[in-house]
Amino acid sequence: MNGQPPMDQNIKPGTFDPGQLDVERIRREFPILHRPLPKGLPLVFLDSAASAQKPHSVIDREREVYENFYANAYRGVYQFGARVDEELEGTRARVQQLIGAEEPDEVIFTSGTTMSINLVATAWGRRFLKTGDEILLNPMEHHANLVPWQRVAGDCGAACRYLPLTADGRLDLSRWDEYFSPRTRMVAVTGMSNVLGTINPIREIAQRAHAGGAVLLLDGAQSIPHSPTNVREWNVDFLAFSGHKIYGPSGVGVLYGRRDLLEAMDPFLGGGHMIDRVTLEGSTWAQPPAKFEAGTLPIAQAIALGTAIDFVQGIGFDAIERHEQLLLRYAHAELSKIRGLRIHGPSPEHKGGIVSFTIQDAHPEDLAQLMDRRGVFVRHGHHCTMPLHEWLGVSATVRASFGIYNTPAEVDSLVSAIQFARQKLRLPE
Amino acid sequence: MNGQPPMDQNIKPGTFDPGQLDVERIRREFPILHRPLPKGLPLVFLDSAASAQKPHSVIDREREVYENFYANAYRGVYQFGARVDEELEGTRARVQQLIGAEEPDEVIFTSGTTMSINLVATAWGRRFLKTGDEILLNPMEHHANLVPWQRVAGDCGAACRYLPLTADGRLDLSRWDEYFSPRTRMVAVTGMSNVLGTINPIREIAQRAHAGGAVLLLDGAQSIPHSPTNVREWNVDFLAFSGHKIYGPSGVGVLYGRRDLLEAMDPFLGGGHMIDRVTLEGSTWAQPPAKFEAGTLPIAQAIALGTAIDFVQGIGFDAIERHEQLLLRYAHAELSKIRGLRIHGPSPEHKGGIVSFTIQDAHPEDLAQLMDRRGVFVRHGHHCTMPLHEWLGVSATVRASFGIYNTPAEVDSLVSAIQFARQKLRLPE
Amino acid sequence: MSLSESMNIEQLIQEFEDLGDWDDQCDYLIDLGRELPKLPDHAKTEEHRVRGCQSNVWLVSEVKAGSPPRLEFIANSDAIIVNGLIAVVTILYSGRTPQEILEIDPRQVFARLGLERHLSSQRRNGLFGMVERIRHLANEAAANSTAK
Amino acid sequence: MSLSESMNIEQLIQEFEDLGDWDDQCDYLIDLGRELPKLPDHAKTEEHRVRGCQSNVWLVSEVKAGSPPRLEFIANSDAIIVNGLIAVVTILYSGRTPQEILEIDPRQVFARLGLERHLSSQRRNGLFGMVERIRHLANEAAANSTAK
Ligand SMILES: Cc1ncc(COP(=O)(O)O)c(C=O)c1O
Ligand SMILES: Cc1ncc(COP(=O)(O)O)c(C=O)c1O
Repeated sequence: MNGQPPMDQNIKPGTFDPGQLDVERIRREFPILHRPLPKGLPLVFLDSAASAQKPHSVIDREREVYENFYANAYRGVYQFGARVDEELEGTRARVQQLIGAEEPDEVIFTSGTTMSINLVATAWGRRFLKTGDEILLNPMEHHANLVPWQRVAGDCGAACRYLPLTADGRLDLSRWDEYFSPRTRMVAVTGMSNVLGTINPIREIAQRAHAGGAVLLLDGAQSIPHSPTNVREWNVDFLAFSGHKIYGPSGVGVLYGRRDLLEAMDPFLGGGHMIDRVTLEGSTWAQPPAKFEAGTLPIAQAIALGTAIDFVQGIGFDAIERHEQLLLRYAHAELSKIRGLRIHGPSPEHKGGIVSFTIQDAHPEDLAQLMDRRGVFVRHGHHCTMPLHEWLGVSATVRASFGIYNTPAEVDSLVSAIQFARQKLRLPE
Repeated sequence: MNGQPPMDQNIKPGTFDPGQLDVERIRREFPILHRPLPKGLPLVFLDSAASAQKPHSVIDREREVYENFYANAYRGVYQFGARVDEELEGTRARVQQLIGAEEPDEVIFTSGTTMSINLVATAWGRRFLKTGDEILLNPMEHHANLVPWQRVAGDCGAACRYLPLTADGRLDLSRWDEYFSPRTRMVAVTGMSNVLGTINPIREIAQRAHAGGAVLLLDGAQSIPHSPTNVREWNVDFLAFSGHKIYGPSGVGVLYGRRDLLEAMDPFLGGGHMIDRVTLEGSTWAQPPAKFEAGTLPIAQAIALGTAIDFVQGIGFDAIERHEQLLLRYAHAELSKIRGLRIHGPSPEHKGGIVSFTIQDAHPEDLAQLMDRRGVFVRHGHHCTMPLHEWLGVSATVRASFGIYNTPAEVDSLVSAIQFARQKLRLPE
Repeated sequence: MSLSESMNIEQLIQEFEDLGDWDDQCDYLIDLGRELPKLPDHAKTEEHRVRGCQSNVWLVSEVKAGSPPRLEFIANSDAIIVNGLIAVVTILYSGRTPQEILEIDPRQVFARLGLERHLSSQRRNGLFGMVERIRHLANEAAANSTAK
Repeated sequence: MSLSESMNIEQLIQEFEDLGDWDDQCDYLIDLGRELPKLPDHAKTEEHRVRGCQSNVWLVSEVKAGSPPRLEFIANSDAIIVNGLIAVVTILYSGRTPQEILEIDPRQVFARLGLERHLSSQRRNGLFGMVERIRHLANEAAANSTAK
């Protein structure tokens, strides 16, 4: 992200340098981008932060599982059963490699980031949090990384504390010592804000957390699809992310946990596969990852997640970051010219490809709905970050977020859709 | 299930009456059934109780979502967002109709039966179970309907009690009064045993449970795909089932809960969409179903579950039950002729399409592995029912289970694969 | 007199039919929304907030004495298109007796307007949240007037 | 002397190669399994149970004094094909010194036998569970012999 050459604020699509990434070739991989909307409008999809579209390799992969070797996992010796096990272990190994984990068995399949964080908050939290302990959070976190901690804190007599943000929407690490106490047991932080786009310095936060004896959970939902992650180098203890945001299927997510922590924790869901022995009197648990994978996995989805990882790594994070940064900078430059428009969050060098904004005298819901009429799909609302919006002083924002398939021309469409909405809402020229 | 004409024990495929169900037409809907195995062996899939195969309408539906209108759910006003919401509500309505619920908002999407039961055990159990309270279970339950109750009982000081089975593997309701006490708050029971095939009289159990002031949870994982269910007529309070066993995608399941119970319970997972307001001090919850649907749903899978329900209802439970009963009876008749083979569980009139067996001096794992060499896919092991196997006095069984696509000829293949395995294991002729 | 006060629901349905296209209908909703009578800020309380809407909606009613009494509704949102939908709802319900209000099948009206095709299920939940509140107020008014 | 006692691992690999086909290899595993020396029932204790196997596997070792000492392994499962795999493992490890045992790369051997293509990952976990136990016992034996 750093070391980027300073950008010409007036850069135009024609002169736009797409870096090493051939965006037209990438777009051809995504069937949905080629379906015209009613009235022949082209689709301008700018909501990848909510959920990304899927390349055909991922779509085909799920189909291939169902058509060629589907069976339940970890249960049968027959050929399809063995094949499914194999493929699932293949995804586990790909995730391990993607995040730099020590072993594949530290990779747990879940239904998504929300489930992964709830798993840790419950199965680690209820086991290890005591009255008076503290959890360090901050106001930019997604509800998925706030509510589970508030609830487990309430159950255990622990307290949530919130590291403040700087005026431009970054974590204010200069105030760390005021908020991190000897009773802080857990620091849970997002890799990238889903509203401000802010990229947090995880390596440094992990170091601070560990120096004080706390455990670090990284909410990687937004950061994983857009930049490299290395849990070992960064010393991340838990990492949660969702398949559907990294161009994989809906219905599957991941929890990474350091082996010793996974072994020490309680299980979360009880059921099949997570047990060692069950009797009518009680039960003992399997080793991780099985211990946390009760019940039938999202089989076809977990296998196709491996394909999504291959797809992303085939492009390479260097090219992805460069491309998305260029889009972001171009969007910042162009949106800044729009009257009454305010971008929330830091300047592009501290951000990933997310631009959240408000326009004076225009309600975000009206803006999003009117932009939809121009085929520009953006999200509005609190984006599951009510405390952040409280902090921003607005009840809702409009968010445009970029993925590997977006183009500078789509930034132009974004701008003209905003102008269209402003005009429909009779805002001054 | 009752009122079936008595079957000729010597019925042969040629003379087999397929009832109203055109099995060859149904088989054409399942692409996987037409892939030959290595050496050109046809696939004989007899593990639908673990997970069923998918008709192409279901496979195509997931693809259609990804290719035509994919977006995150309940979040965007833009066209795809609205379409996804619509489709999800469409599935909710289909589930409502399938199970006879009062309103679609009593239908909650989960990742599967295991998740659904854990949700109730935790979110209902922790709220309402007190020291000394009792949960009535029985030894035929799947681990998914045992372990969560044992764990919440441990947390709340409640106790699990187990209604005994009759010698042939049915619930012994004559002993109900010994096990159901004034402190029994929950009766959790499977609609159909995943090992014995036993179909339990849910209507009667619900009546007994309610007469004593307890709540009834039905584990419908096995029963839902094979016979009609009506939560209102039967007075079922909670119902859990999985999409993947009813010919739907992996990664999605359902929890039905009576509205007043859902409203009174705590939420389970915390995160996006399940909240009303979140502040740094604490949070309030949304109404059901949102209250229990934290985080991104298995979007494409939940939509395609609706297609699976259409598929099953298009065939009709009358035809399905009749077909599967005929297969079951034929299998019972033919397997009974095999030397040393013992079928565990009651006679066919009390069962769904599941035959679990052991063969004297043959280990189930060897049997399953050898049968695999003949292209016959059956499961072996404890099938996530260790206490039941304890009760049966065997550590493992071989299970053949039938779905709508199985044929009498496949029963013959099952028999000859068993004979092949017996011969390889040098068992006496 | 604003657009919505001078119109009845049949005229509105006719207007929507004439417009035909969702884009034009949506523009028209914006016009209706812009002209919606404003609620004073002090009325925008938690008590008057309607549940189930994505944007904030507040709704108050006034009972015009008479026998039977008639109800008037004023509601506001911060979003203009939602205000347009509120105008539709008040055109449908304002100035009617409790009995009349309870007899209306709003689903049928929204269907004739073609709205359900263009509103997300969330939006429709919001609309029905408003309808529910209105029916509740009508029930109350009916009970009060018979109690007297 | 049973099949597995009269054979070394290179001969076994040759045999598997000659058989070629998984069906025949599997039949051969059954033969090996049937001839596997039996563990007495009293040795089938929780302490000797190997984790990670689907069926029960018990494994005991015997240290043949000498310098360096050599280890013999006897293991049994209730399933015959697993017993065949146990025979493969004992052919590979029995009668060796701790040093030799620790130097073996079992993955490579199983690959040469073509086993990983035909065993589910669960089965392979079971195999590696056995290997792990054997390496643990070899480490123990090595420590004991230097301690003396
Ligand atoms: C009776 C019963 N209950 C619960 C389950 C668990 O279902 P799932 O693995 O889909 O969560 C199963 C499936 O194995 C089952 O057969
Ligand atoms: C930062 C962050 N955390 C957590 C989540 C929750 O992810 P999911 O909805 O896939 O569980 C999201 C996605 O909305 C997010 O942006």
